[in-house]
Amino acid sequence: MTATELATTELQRHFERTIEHDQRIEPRDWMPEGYRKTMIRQISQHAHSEIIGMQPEGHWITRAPSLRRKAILLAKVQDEAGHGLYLYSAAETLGAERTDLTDRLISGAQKYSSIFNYPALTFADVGVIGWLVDGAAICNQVPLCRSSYGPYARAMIRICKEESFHQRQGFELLLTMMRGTSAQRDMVQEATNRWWWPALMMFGPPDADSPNTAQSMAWKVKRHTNDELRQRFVDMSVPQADALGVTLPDPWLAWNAERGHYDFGELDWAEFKQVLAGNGPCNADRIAHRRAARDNGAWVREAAAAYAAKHAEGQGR
Amino acid sequence: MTATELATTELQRHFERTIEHDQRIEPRDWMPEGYRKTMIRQISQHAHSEIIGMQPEGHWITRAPSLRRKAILLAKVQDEAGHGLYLYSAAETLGAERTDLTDRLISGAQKYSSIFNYPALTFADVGVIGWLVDGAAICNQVPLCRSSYGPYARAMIRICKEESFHQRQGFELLLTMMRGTSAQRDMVQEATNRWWWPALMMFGPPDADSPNTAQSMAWKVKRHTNDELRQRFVDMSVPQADALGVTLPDPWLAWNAERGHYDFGELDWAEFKQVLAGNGPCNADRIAHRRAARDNGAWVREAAAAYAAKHAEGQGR
Amino acid sequence: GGKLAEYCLMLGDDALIAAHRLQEWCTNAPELEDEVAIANISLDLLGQARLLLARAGRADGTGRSEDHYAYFRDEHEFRNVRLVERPHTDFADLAAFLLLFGSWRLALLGRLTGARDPVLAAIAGKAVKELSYHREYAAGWVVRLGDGTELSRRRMIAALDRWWPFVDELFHGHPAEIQLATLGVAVDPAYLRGEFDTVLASVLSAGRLSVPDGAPVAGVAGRTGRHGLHTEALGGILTELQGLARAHPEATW
Amino acid sequence: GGKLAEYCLMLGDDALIAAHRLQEWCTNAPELEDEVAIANISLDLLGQARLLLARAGRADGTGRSEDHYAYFRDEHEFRNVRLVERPHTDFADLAAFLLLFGSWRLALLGRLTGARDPVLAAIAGKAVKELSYHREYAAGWVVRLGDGTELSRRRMIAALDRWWPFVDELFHGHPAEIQLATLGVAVDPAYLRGEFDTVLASVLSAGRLSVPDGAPVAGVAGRTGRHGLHTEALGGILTELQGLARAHPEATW
Repeated sequence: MTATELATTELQRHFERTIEHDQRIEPRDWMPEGYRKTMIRQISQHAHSEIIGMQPEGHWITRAPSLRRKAILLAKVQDEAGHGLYLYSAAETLGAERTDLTDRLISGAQKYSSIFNYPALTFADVGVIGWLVDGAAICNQVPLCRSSYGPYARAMIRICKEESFHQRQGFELLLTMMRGTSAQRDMVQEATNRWWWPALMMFGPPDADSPNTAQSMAWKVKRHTNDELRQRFVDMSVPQADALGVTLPDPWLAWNAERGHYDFGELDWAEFKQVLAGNGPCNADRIAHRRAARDNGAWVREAAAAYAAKHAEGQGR
Repeated sequence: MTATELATTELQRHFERTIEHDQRIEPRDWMPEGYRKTMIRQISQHAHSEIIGMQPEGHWITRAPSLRRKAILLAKVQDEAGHGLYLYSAAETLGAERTDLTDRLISGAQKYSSIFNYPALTFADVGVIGWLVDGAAICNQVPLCRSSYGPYARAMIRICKEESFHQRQGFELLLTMMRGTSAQRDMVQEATNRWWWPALMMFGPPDADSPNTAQSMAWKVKRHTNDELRQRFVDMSVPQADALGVTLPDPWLAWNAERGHYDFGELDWAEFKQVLAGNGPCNADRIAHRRAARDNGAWVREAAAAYAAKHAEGQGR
Repeated sequence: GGKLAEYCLMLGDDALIAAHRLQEWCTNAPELEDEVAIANISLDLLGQARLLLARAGRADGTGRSEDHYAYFRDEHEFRNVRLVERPHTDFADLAAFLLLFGSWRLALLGRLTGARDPVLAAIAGKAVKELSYHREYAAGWVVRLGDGTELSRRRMIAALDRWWPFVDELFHGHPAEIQLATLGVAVDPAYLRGEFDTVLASVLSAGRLSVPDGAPVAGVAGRTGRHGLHTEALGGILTELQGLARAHPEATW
Repeated sequence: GGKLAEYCLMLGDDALIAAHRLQEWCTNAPELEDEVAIANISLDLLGQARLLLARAGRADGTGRSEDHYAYFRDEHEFRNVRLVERPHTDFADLAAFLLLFGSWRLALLGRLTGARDPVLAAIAGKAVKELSYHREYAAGWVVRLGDGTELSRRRMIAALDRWWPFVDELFHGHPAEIQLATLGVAVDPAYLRGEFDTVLASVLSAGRLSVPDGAPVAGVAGRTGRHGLHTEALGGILTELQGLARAHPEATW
């Protein structure tokens, strides 16, 4: 064993102990390359999800049917941009660069949450996205507040707090709509029908098809399996649907007293794979929109850089 | 006198005789440069007016409140494009080129009817444009069917026929709206208030300030003075307004039995000059829109030319 | 009955929404000749839509008007294929759209001229002449842009790639269509694919272009345009199309 | 009374429509930081609009809600200056707009903090802090784009030229405004020109830009935005803003 190898082994042992004692890895700490890569991927895909997730709701801001709802929605979409910002910053602590991550998003090299490849077709979708999509995101994310990577764990604490707020706002919109006209109730039911199954898919493939779960759990960057989280979400959502007065579109949904959980039907994994492969209802639109924003903004970013360079050199004027 | 001068005098005499006998000047005929220039200006400005005139109505096509009205409006705007086509062709018989004329329109070197620098703000405007603007255009144009320049006179015959049809359709829309809800009636009255004075301005400055009229009348490219035509239009419109049940926004409007005409108030010539100078409510928008269409279409026209050239040479494939 | 009405709405909505997208070209075409041609095509499609929507109101016994269907249905009640609602990014997009849509609709309505509903057959008979012209106009531009300049060629290829994922849906009949087809009232669009592919291959090869190979875009739980499941683009169209009419529900125009 | 309500609508509509144009930037900004900043500015203006429209409903004694005014008035009942309804062509347009609008509104609301209506004075007091930030954000970009690259400089100059014809209108008070100003309730905007010009000159010179010199755009028979006479752009905004609310007049959201 060479001296370098010895040092690495020492560092590796320290890294493992930190994880074991539920302490946090910080940017200055040594970490295995696999861990670094996994964290960059996880954090940047989360950041991309926040940014792409602005689109389905964002295009309802100008059409929101009351000024109060308009303000709520605008603030929510702004929060998502803010989440994207923290998360890209967290990824930068691992040596990644925001522009590079954006390019990977646009080229398809990195993914974002499959849910945002579904269209938001009515204003009820804004409520259902808050209720089900943010709800599922919270189920996924609350455990990440204890992620072994410090900057990510801290970002998640703030993000989860804001997501809960968004989820309550979404639910409250739906409650109001369900107490409104019959057209509004129909709209809520129709949106629920569309989003229910894609929301369940947000937890990823069944555990049997999720090869990276074991390593991620060992590193404590993931704390529960996909199926565990999915079950938790179903159990949480059924009484909420009852409270709203909407029917979840699953004939198999039923309380199983033995398991102490709700049973539910099989997901359409073929559709899930289609969406992951880039052929979901909105994949191409989401990426094209993000690409257009990047390209249309290039001259602005170049101008800002040119100005900064000029004035740093004491030139200009 | 040289031989050439002699020949020119002979040609000049023949030209004058043709005009005098109310016969038509044809593209192959000799004509004085001043006449050619005047005709190119008159015809191309008329063509520009048709093309720019598509804009205020055109942006209501996608918003028309019934499919029948949508079809009528679309057909009308299509007719205007067709009128633009004939008129540019007539100008081309005088040696002008369409692309060059379009460039002059966009650079501001050539004008179009000042009326199209006013905004079309409600669907009632579509009706009022048909009734008043097409009505005024017809007053101006019917005499041009006897223009001394043959191709223009023939184009005008076809155009006037279609314009009359448009005018009746506009009036019919207004009649329907006046028999509808009170909101519709208010819309018609409000649109009438906005368009009445600008329509009167379509006949140009008062005769006293219209220096080119004498020469144009001598050449029989203009048959009545601005004020004559304006009076004719007022006399025609007052009973139509009564039939509709709208009030024309002029407290001075009154029948003058002595003159056998309606008296009417003073036009706001300061506003007219503003609009002519390019500072009307929509001048910049109209030109910017036309410029964008030209620029955005450049690559298409280039492709068509490249394809034609390639296949003329027997190349390609 | 109800199924026939449903079918008329499908074909009518295709025409209505396609016509709307063409109307957006008004005052924006590259040449006056195209201005006139595009308006003409839009007028043809609008005319087809009006006949078909009116026929729906008679077929379902409600006597509802063409305007009722166009202006007072909500988005999920529209039955058009998603292809027609997609925005046109540039003139290459327009040409590609018209070629794909026109070839498909011509094949479809061509077969409908022999349908058992005489009204539908008559509407189709009239439409076939119109659609032949639309397809011809589109093919001319697809070829010229494909074999024009480097830039036009690049844009033409990009346009075909953008539309392609929405083509597959054109050939998947809705259960109502397929059931009516077995009765000789409708056409099962699956049978149109051969004719469509032949026409397309010939036009594209004239423009030195290849048939795109992108995967079809998925629906939501298997639902697509014919089931009332649309893209976000339709909402924008309906806001514009219906806004004024809905603001004055008591008005006559 | 009625005049105060009218005045609240003027200031409220300015904010409402300006906020709408900023909302169009959502998901389209050049950087995430700008995404956040623009949403923030839009939220501030939307907040100002809500307070002002609600105040109008109390001042005229009708008790009408903010939503009544925003969603159920027709175009000619909107009293905003035409500047706020113009579309933003590019990011330079946005920066120029925010600088012009923010500087003017800050000068206006700065004086309104001393107005005799305590509600209006309180709204102004809150808004002044917000508007200072808007102006600062805009000035930063106007300077950077003006003194950035050749391209950004060209676009910044073009943007200023596009907005300039609509600036004059900001300083021509409507009779209702001027009358209220003599009572100490409103501000006669004619008095704001000095402050506006000073701020503008200083920002533009920092960006090596000149004050544009284009002529003001005319109204119709002397009527402009404050009189309910708008550009064609407002119709598009209202179609989008009001469409859903008007389609469901009985709904609560």
